[in-house]
Amino acid sequence: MNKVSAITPEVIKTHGLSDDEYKRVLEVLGREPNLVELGIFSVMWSEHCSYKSSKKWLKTLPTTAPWVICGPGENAGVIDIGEGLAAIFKMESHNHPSFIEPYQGAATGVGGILRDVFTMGARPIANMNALRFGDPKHPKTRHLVAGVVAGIGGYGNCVGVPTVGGEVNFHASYNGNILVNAMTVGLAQQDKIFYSAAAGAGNPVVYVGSKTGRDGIHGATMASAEFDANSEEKRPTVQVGDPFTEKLLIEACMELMQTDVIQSIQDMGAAGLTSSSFEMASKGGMGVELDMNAVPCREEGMTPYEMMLSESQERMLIILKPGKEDVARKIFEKWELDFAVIGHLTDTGRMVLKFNGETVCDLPIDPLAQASPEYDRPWVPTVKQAALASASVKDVPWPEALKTLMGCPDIASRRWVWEQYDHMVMMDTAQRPGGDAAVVRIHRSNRALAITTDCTPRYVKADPFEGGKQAVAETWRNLTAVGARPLAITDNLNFGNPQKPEIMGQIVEAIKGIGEACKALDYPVISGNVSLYNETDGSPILPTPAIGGVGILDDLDTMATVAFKAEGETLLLIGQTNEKDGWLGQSLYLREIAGQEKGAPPPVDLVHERKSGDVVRSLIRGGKVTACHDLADGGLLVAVTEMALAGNIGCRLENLVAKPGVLFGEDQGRYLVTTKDAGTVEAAAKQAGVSVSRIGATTGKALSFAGQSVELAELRRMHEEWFPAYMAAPK
Amino acid sequence: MSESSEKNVKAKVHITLKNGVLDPQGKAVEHALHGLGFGGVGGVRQGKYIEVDLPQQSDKAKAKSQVEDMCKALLANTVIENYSVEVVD
Amino acid sequence: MSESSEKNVKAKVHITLKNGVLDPQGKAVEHALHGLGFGGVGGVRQGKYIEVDLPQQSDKAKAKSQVEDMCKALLANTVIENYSVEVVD
Amino acid sequence: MKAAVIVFPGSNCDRDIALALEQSIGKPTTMLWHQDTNVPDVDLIVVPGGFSYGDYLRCGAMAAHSPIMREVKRRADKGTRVLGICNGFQIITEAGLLPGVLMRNKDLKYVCKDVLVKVEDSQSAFTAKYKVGDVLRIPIGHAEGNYFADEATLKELEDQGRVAFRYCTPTGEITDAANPNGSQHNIAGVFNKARTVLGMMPHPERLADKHLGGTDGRAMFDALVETLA
Ligand SMILES: Nc1ncnc2c1ncn2[C@@H]1O[C@H](COP(=O)(O)OP(=O)(O)O)[C@@H](O)[C@H]1O
Ligand SMILES: [Mg+2]
Repeated sequence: MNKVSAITPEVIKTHGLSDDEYKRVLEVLGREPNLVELGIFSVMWSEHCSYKSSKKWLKTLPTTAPWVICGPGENAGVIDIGEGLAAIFKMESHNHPSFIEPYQGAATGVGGILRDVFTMGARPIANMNALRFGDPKHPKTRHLVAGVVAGIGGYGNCVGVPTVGGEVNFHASYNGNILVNAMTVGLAQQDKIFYSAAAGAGNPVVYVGSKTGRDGIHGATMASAEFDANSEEKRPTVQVGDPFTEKLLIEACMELMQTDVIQSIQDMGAAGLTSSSFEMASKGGMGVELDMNAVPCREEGMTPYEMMLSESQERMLIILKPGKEDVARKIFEKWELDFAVIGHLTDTGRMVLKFNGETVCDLPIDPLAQASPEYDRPWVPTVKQAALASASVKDVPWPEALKTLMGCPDIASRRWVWEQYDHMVMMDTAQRPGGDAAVVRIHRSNRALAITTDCTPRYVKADPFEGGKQAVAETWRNLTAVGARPLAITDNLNFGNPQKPEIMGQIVEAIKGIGEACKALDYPVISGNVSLYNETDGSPILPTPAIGGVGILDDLDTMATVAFKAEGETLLLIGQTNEKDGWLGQSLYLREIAGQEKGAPPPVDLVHERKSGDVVRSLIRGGKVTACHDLADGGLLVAVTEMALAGNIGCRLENLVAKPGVLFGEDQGRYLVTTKDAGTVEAAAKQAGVSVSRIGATTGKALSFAGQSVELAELRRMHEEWFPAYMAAPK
Repeated sequence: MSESSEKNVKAKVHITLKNGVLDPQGKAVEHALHGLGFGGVGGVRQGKYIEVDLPQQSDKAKAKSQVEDMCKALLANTVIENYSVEVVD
Repeated sequence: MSESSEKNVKAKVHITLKNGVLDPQGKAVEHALHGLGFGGVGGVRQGKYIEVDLPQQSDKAKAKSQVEDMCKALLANTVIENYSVEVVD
Repeated sequence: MKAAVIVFPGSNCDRDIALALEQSIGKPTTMLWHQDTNVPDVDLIVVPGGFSYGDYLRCGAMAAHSPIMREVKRRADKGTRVLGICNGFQIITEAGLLPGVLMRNKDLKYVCKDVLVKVEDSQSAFTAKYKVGDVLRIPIGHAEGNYFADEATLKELEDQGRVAFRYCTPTGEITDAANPNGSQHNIAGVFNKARTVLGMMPHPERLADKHLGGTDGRAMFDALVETLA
């Protein structure tokens, strides 16, 4: 290789390889690597690409069901949704880049997850985003919220894919490490799904999209000898998204996929050309030879090292069937995108890179992949907290508590967020943000996909196992609440440093909880992403396994929404409330009203969960209920208020004990429904063995209970005011 | 703005992308110029130009440092952008 | 771009809003600067700054008129914007 | 009625408007790639919403200077109806088919939501099925919808009754609070002199289907079909 690229211990360290790992490099190669090779090892063996800390546990997740066409391992997961169609989806994090540059970090996060989905042949039909920010009072928070939301909108709006939902939480643990998780759902013909395993020695390897620049190159490059001179010019730069190019790339790929020229295809994600070429070859048991002089570059003087490690956006790698270069080239030229044949597949099982006539890299692919580290990191279980006696919790008059909760940062309306997202483009958004799940119609049909993302990190912190279960169950519940049949999930596991046994314990137990819920609900994991080392100054984020759930509505006309529809209907609570006095441990009431974060989180009884959900879904499908909402943060009164505000119709509540645990407790597996036919609802629930009670009737423009009442207008003001007022305050 | 007022100190701020940072706008403009028949165009970079009036400030050095503070705080995104400030009367 | 190449003629283009034309961005920036405690700001106007490389052109006068044509054709909306072109090597 | 929808690189409401037209016309609409030079003989040309050329430089500027827009202008001069929605409105003002310009929203943010607009004219092929004073609920989705024109132009528009729609309250009042983007005179859409060209920021195609939560936009397409049949 060229120049002075001595592999000193310093260089090895800055590439993030441990001594043990470097020893393994030497074993695999039988010699010292050069800098290009070292870069490739460091990327392929990074946590991000190798899942070395989490692999052992991820393997335990249930990933199959009769409707799963492709589970984890590909760019995204694929499920059968009937009528020859498949839904393809995945969620992915862009946490660190979004903290450094919130607009571009979030924007490129959206771009990346879109590519993961359309690379498999799916037209993206919906985007979601699960966001976690620090304490609203932290000086950086406002700027980060503004930037991230603008970035997600800026990218998603421009590419013309509706952003239909998500979640936003605030907590001091994210002060120095926000979470930006983006999810894309796409739609494909089952007989036109594309995979990434390369096949066919001699087949051309094609690069399409944007040119390669020095974007996001491994920070390690800074320290290496080669880059000392001119370091101002070569400083690793933030990735900037170009949604316009992405839109063209989507259209060009969709057009290419209609022809029969693609053997395999993969986007260039993190560690761009390295991971895409390496993974494609590795999956197919092939070798690959690339001519680095053919790589389209945006800047002069780029080295093979930089080309291989660049994270420039909006690029894809395609293996074409033999002789199909011209067909493909024509399409990319029409869309004014770069197109270059940069090499071919070989049957040597090696990755060979040539530059200026020299071989600058020659690595055995399989041994490198086989030797990729996998750790069984030590872990300790989280010390569980005792259940909190609800009777011990401060009791304040319900109207006061309700108003406070409706306006608190974790419950206040997210309108300020979603109004910056085009959530209507493509004209299939049947349920917009603000409900339990987004509902996106399958184009030109009367069926629809329901989509949601959920996680309650404070529960996971208190009890990772129950919290993991809860995150899955809540998505299942939200899909059910619109009338959909939940099908599968994607997970985005955001945690701190896995080398700490307590953190590793959170990971292990949360994965176990997720797995248990998936099994019980017949709701497999089909894709996911792991983001570790989310810490600042040694203090970790709340463990945040964000779950994205997708379900199907077979008849859009039966879709349920949260809004009260008319006065004079009966309000029923379906599902079990802790018989003593409701579950306040780890509730928002406890945090916001009593100023405490403690106790065990509400347990999820998965058998009950399934029963209550199945009843609710069948009532919705049978047209027996007029509105439906699951109970989540803030419990019963918050859920009632959300239904009332959405329909601008009030409610008189009765048959409830006036205790905070009953009114604001967060017992799981519960729904509120309105109906004209309470008898039928009660009979169905009873038959299924699910508790049900009439708790009120819709009426007027206020919420009234136990001799007190609050006007909807006031609740609305509390609910709508917080976000815009917060964001408008001086930076 | 700047029309009237004596002693009006004004800052001219240029905000440009740092070297190596992708400039999708510039790229698209370059492309469009080619499409319109301007063949000789080699590259286009798009930045911002901001004029800030400082009617109460007559000390140019102070004005400059004040506007540089504004750049850091708001006008420029210093992760990807450079700024330069020039003060005129 | 612009990094290497001898004889590289470059045009610097300033595009500013005409007098009397609403400038929502400038106004919002002004507002935000006040919010940040930059009290002395009298007015802010936001425009564009575009650099165009003309590697094949060494005649500065020709370059200038060419870039002025680009402004008229695309870079500026002359209903609301003014432009000025300066050519440097 | 025969209609064509122009597709620029970055257009993203082209499929949407085509579908809305198809619902009213009963058959598919012709899609024209921006480089097509042969514009077929049609009664209506739609310049759709989206982010042509990424909204880079100025929204609509690059699309407005593409060759097909010369042909669109020629057709418009001959009386072919032209409808520009959202980015399409920006494109046809940049191309000079309509006066004024769409500036950045007054609060600088992109905004997607339903707004109410008051119908100011029912004499055109676009608005024939509405009554003056009707209040319609139609979505917007833009960051640059702040209509600006100089005083003389505004006066001319008002004097000639060329404002098609104005942002309003539920009872039809024209107030600042009802104005989502800072547009002068709350203007949401304007006609050319002959009322054969309409540019508007709201998306009538987005509420023309009961499953999407409303149908107030549908009458525009029905009116075009009836008038231009
Ligand atoms: N970042 C976001 N982007 C878009 N929509 C969001 C976002 N955050 C929250 N929402 C929407 O706000 C509504 C309420 O969110 P949430 O309180 O998390 O609902 P739930 O408790 O039913 O899961 C949902 O419809 C959700 O999709
Ligand atoms: Mg919910």
